[in-house]
Amino acid sequence: MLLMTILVLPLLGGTAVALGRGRTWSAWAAVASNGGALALGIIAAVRVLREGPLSGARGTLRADALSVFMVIVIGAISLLASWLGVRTPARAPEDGHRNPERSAVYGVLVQAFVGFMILAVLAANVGVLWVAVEATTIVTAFLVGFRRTRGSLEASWKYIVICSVGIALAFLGTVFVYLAALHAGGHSAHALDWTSLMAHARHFDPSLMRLAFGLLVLGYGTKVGLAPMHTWLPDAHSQAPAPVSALMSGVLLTVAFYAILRFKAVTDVALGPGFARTLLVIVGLLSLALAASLLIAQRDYKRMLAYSSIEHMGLIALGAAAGIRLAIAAVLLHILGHGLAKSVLFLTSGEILTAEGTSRIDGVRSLVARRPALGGLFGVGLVALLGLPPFSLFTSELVMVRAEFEVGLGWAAVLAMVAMVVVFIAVVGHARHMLLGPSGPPRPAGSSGVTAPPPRWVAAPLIGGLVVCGFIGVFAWPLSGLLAAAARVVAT
Amino acid sequence: MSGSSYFSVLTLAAGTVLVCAVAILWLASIRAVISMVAVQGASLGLVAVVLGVHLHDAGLLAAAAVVVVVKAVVIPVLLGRASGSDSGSRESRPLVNVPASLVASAALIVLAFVTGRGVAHFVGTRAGALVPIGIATMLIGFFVLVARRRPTFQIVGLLMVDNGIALTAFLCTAGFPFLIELGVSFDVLLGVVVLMVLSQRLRLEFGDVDLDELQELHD
Amino acid sequence: MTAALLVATALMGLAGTAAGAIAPVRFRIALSSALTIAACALGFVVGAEVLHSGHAAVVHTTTLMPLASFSLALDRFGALFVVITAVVGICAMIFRFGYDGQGLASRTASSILPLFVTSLLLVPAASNVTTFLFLWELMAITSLLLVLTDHARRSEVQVAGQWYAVMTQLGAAALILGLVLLATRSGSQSFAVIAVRSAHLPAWVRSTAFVLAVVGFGSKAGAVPLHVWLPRAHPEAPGPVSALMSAAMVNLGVYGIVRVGMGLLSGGPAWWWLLVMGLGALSAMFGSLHSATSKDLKRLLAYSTTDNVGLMLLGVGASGLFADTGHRALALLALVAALLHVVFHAVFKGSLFLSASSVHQAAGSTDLDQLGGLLRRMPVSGPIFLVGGLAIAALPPFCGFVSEWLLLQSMLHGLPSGDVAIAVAMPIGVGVLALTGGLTAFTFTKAIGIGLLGLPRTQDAERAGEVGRPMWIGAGLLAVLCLVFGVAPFLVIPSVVDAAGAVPGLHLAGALTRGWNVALPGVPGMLAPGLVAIGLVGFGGLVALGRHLVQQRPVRLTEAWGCGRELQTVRMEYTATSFGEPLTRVFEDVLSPARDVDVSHLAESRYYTEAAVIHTTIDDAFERRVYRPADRMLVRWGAVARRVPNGSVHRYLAFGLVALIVVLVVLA
Amino acid sequence: MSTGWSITSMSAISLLQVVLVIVGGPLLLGFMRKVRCRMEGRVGPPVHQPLLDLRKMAGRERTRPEHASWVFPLAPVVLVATTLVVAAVAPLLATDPAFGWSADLFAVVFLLLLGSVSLALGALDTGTAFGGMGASRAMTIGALAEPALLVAILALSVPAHSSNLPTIIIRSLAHPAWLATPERVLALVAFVIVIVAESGRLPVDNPSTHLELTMIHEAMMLEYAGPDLALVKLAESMRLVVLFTLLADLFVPWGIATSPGPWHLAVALASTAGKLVVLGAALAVFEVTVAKLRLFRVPELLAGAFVLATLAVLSTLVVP
Repeated sequence: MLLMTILVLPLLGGTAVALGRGRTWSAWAAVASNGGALALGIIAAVRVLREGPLSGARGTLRADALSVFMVIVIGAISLLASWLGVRTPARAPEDGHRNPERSAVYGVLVQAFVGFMILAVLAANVGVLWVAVEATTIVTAFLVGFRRTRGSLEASWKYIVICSVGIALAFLGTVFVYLAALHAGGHSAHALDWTSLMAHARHFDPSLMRLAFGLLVLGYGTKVGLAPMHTWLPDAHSQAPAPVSALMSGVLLTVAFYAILRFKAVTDVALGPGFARTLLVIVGLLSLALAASLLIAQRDYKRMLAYSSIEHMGLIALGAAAGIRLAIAAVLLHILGHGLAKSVLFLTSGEILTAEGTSRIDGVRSLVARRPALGGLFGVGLVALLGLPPFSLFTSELVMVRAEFEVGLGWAAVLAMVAMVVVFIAVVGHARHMLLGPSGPPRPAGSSGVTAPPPRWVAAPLIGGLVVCGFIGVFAWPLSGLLAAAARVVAT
Repeated sequence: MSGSSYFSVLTLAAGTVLVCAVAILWLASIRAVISMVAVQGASLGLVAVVLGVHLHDAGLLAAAAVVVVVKAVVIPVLLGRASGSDSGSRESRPLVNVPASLVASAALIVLAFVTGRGVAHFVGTRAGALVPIGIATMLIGFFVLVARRRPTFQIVGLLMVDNGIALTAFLCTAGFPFLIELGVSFDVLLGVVVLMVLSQRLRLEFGDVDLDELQELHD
Repeated sequence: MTAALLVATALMGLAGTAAGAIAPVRFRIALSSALTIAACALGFVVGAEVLHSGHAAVVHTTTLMPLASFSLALDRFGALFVVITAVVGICAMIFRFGYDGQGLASRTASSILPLFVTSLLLVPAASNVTTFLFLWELMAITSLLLVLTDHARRSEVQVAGQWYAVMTQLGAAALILGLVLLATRSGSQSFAVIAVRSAHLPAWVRSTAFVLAVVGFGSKAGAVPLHVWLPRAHPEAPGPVSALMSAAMVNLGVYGIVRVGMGLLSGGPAWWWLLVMGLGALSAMFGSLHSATSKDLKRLLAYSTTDNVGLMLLGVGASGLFADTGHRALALLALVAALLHVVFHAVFKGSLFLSASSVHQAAGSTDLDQLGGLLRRMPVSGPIFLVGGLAIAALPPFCGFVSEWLLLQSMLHGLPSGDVAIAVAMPIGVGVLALTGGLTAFTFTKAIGIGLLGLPRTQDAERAGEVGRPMWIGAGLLAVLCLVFGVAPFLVIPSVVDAAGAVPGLHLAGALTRGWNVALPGVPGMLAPGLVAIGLVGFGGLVALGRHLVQQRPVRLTEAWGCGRELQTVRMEYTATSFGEPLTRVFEDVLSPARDVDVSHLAESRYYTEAAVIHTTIDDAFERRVYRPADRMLVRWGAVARRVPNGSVHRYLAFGLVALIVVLVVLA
Repeated sequence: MSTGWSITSMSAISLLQVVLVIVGGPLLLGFMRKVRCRMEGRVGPPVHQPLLDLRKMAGRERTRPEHASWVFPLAPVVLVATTLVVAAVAPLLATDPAFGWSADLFAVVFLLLLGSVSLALGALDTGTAFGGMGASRAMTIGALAEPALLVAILALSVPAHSSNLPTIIIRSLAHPAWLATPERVLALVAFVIVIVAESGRLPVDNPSTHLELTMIHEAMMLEYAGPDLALVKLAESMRLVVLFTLLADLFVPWGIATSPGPWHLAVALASTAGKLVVLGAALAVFEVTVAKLRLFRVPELLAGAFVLATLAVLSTLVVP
């Protein structure tokens, strides 16, 4: 019941938006619904910790610690994103005035997006998981192309084509898993449930599982944004409206990674940890190297953020490769921290874009002096993103490195560290040009006259997000129990 | 029906899927390609029907129905309507020309059969022996995505990938539980619809485009 | 008791941060500074108590640091550094009451400064890997933000900030890898456990960890060749911050090397310590040379920080070497010398940086060629700088003299030990010490003579006046300490000996002080700084008296004679550049200065020059030879990488197809 | 090691040494000038001429450039004071002047350095070009001389296991063989070079030049007049005496009083005077025969000294 409610709430918000023809109150209703999802997620977490996994909708929904953790992540970030999204449709360049049905469409799509993500993490069945993830692709395709500019259309085309192919490969992988499950004597109806997969995984055919997991990593990896199928990511993230970028970068990627985590657990049981580890280390390092090299000469700050997402996904992949509980806990903490920081950054960059009228790095100068609020938020967000204390990414990265050393992946950790230093150098270089410098006259060219600082209700959630990110980086008690439990789900 | 005839029909249907794939690679005119897609969808449905009859699996028959409706009727019609406006538009100068594409497809088929053998052997059934055909179709579809410029062709390529995987799924596991099957087909449908809408918009925005004119976004 | 105080210190610092963030503008600086001073005072009490009693202050909690634990354990060795930081912090904060230049008054700065000080105070107390790295990085980021406070007005600040960020991150990466390697191999995060188990680790692990630690801490300490950020960042930081960085933060680099090398790893093979000594010697030479030839006051001070860090590392390296060859007493002696130099460096470099920024505020520049004649115009800050300069030049009766003497003694007495490594290392060490000593004397003769004496070279310098009371009090306290410690080193040496004694396996036969004097136990070697001071004052008084008696007529103020030159103008004065010129010529090969002469001719005939200007610029060899090429390589690589994703969806899909084929071929 | 020395005798010795240095300095200069003149075939002024000069200057008026600060008048005082402190505690005549135990070679070096720095500051305080020039050159030479000096000291201290002056002297009295050891010889040469450089004699600096552009030490005292000038000049000569005496006592310690009693002191006084005469004559002769080096050749000389000193240290380690 609880799970059902969690699942339905965002959709209710969506219907509210639809009914309200996208008027402001309906947008706020959507925000409230996401907030509710977050709250219920926390409640669910408490219950899971107390009485073990919940299930709902006659067994099609199932929530263990890992799922509820992901629900919390989704809830938190969708809250942020929809909050800032309240005024986004009006920001669409081609119609400055508020356009009711478009904002309605926008709101509905966003809520559907959130709903499908929640479905993905609550699904008891890998088939349903797949359907949900593919659905997110379709929903977001419109959102990416929402601004109807040439760039956004191009981006959404690439996005949907590449992701559909990737997801298709994931489907093939799922097929093979199913095949293996059937042969291991699973009952066809429930053979694809996580529980039964984990139960029978011991008897799965190794060679088939190897192929299947390879395809799954490749397929879901596409949505995660792992090399070599990451190519859609920078375009989509840079073209989508800020809240959508925030949602995609902050949660969508990690929801897809959630699938990989689950399947990794199955594979580990079937093949032992070695195989999945090798695969994840390869893609992880590949993504890291790629992100690092492409950040050096980056010229667009939204793409910069996108590539940093690729970098962090690479880190997460490495962490998952380590695979021990400590590592998984760190991975999850990193998922949350990165989600918060990255969504705040994307939302801020959206504000910057509307204020400055360009997303080029060399088009934005001395932001801290000219727009203290935006500049400050962007700067602090970058600090968080680069893994500096007190933000949680520091702790999670440190712990991941520890775990990698403990399972003998020290060499990978070293390579990752090198890549991270390169990323740091690159990002600091870009940030310096954007943020620092004298406050000249606000440039009339391009800047759409918005020199006023963002209203409080806009800044508040962003600051809140960063504060939370810092809080969980310092204080252990709110999360440690949940993290441990969630890690126990997928780590032996 | 008797085992042998069941198997020959199955083989025939599966073979048709692959042949359609190769044909699509060969053809240039969009209309012809769309009809090929329809045929492919139909024969995919046929595979499902045959398997369903053979295994007395109602769910599978239902799935077959869904497949036929979606892939042999709805999508081709939509495609036809979508590309109706730019009638007679052709893949005039593909990135990889036709002969090379055919050679490539041959190579891909060989690859599929080499790599699919393991799975086929694992499945064990006679239907399972046909799994490589599915993989081959998927690969060729992928190749179409890489090698063809027109938006419609990419949609078709995507469909082929899907069909190939669906074929594999039918042959390996006699499909998924019906609900999931439904969801999958629905997703495919939606995906195609979205793509078509997008291609419409592309045409509206900048007229008749080849996809590799879309290179505005890069670092 | 001490634990509670330690917590109180942290909380007080955080309160300062909060005050800086939310207090109304009128009280902001006062309130945050006051709270920070309180934090420092508490820190001082904790440190002093620990130093005195020897009981570590331990705080441990698992509610702080997710997936790890937060634990502090302040032993005597760490306590010394806490005390140093506290003293410098107090003075810097007093100074700050009067100093709000360089954007230090902003809300951001006044909320971050307390946090920076707090992290400085806590780092030496951290007792597990996560806690240490957390505080360490906190220190790094806060200091970075503080360096950047003046970014809006000076573009140099941005450059400095970038250099600092990159170098400190390089160091942090090395540090993380090294410490994590140690922690995982010895199966625990806690320093105490690591210290116990590290002995059984394979040699390569120990050595790797140590080298990584040296890199990490070296970059923070500003040891050559990782120093490049220091001469940029320290000058650009606002006065109190640069003082804190140079007098407190840099020490922690030395702290770390000792903590890891002697504490966690409890000593190692000779080559480790030869490496440290090598770095030290290099830093000392390089730093002193550059400070001798640079013409900007704060840049000069920054380079001299590198120089002094070099001396500290020399001492530490020598100590490790002695310990490795079994000369425990000598090892302790060398370590004490090094730590004593840490203490004294903190004192005089603090006063120098603070008074330098007083000069900055008074005369509007730190370029020596823009200053001059300030001693008369700044009757308090001037002498403060003078004292600091004499102290850093190791001249009696000021404190630098004592620590350098001890360093020399430890090396001298190490020599006969007959060990080859020592036999080679020590004379070089003494040579380096001597050369840097001479160069430092040169440098600060220049800094004082050009900056404070003679005629003012600009209008601003002409109009300069004494700065506000808090500023010269803050700087003055440290200057007074320079003299006090120089005359009565027995006030500090015992505590320093205790602190060094906390390092396992080092012990000294007998005390290092006898009455007012510094006396080496066992060997005839004594220094009577008090006596020297008395002698100087006494004889000086007699001489002055004599001069007065033989010639009662009042001193006549005249136009300077200058061998009959017409009139005394500023343009005839020696500049910092010209003062350093002979030395620049001597070390031309090392410094490779760039000289460009531009001559403007008279309009009538180009055979007559109207004016000729010569610019001599000396840039950092390591920056030129190592870092810039590396940067260029990186950029080139980035440009190459950019071309791969060209935006074509087909290419992207091709990546996918290839990947798929690979997966099929490999896994099926 | 205060064996049988009473406080009174020790302080008496210190006093004697101070007087010796104050009076002996000018006389030594006068003597050297005399020798030079004789060698150049001139009669030359009487040996005590420098003393007369000092008295004359003492009577003159003190002047001060109007923009100079209190550093200017203070500098000569400090300069003299440092030298006097050394003179008082260093074992010049006897191994145990008052506080002899505190006479450390390194300390002596740093004390003398303080003197040079203060003079340089005084020169810079005048703000004249020549002041700056002199200070710059003097400090450059000082900076380069210091390593050679300290390493040479190290070479002497190693065999004695101490850098405490009386200890070194007593121990080298106990081991006459040290006189001839290679490190001693090498260190000796280094010492001589450094002393020549430090005390501004030829070939490093020409004390009797009147051409400002070649001046080093002279350039720094151009603005001083009257008693101040007297003090600077006096200090110059005192430093020379102190350095010479130390040199002599370190390398040829015989004659220095190791036990109390006027007799011993008389001997010490005589021997010290003898040594000074010899050294002074030698330096004078040397000065007559060489020409002044170009400023930028001086570093080569000092680098040579540094190398010699280092060799000395290394040989101390291989020989025993």
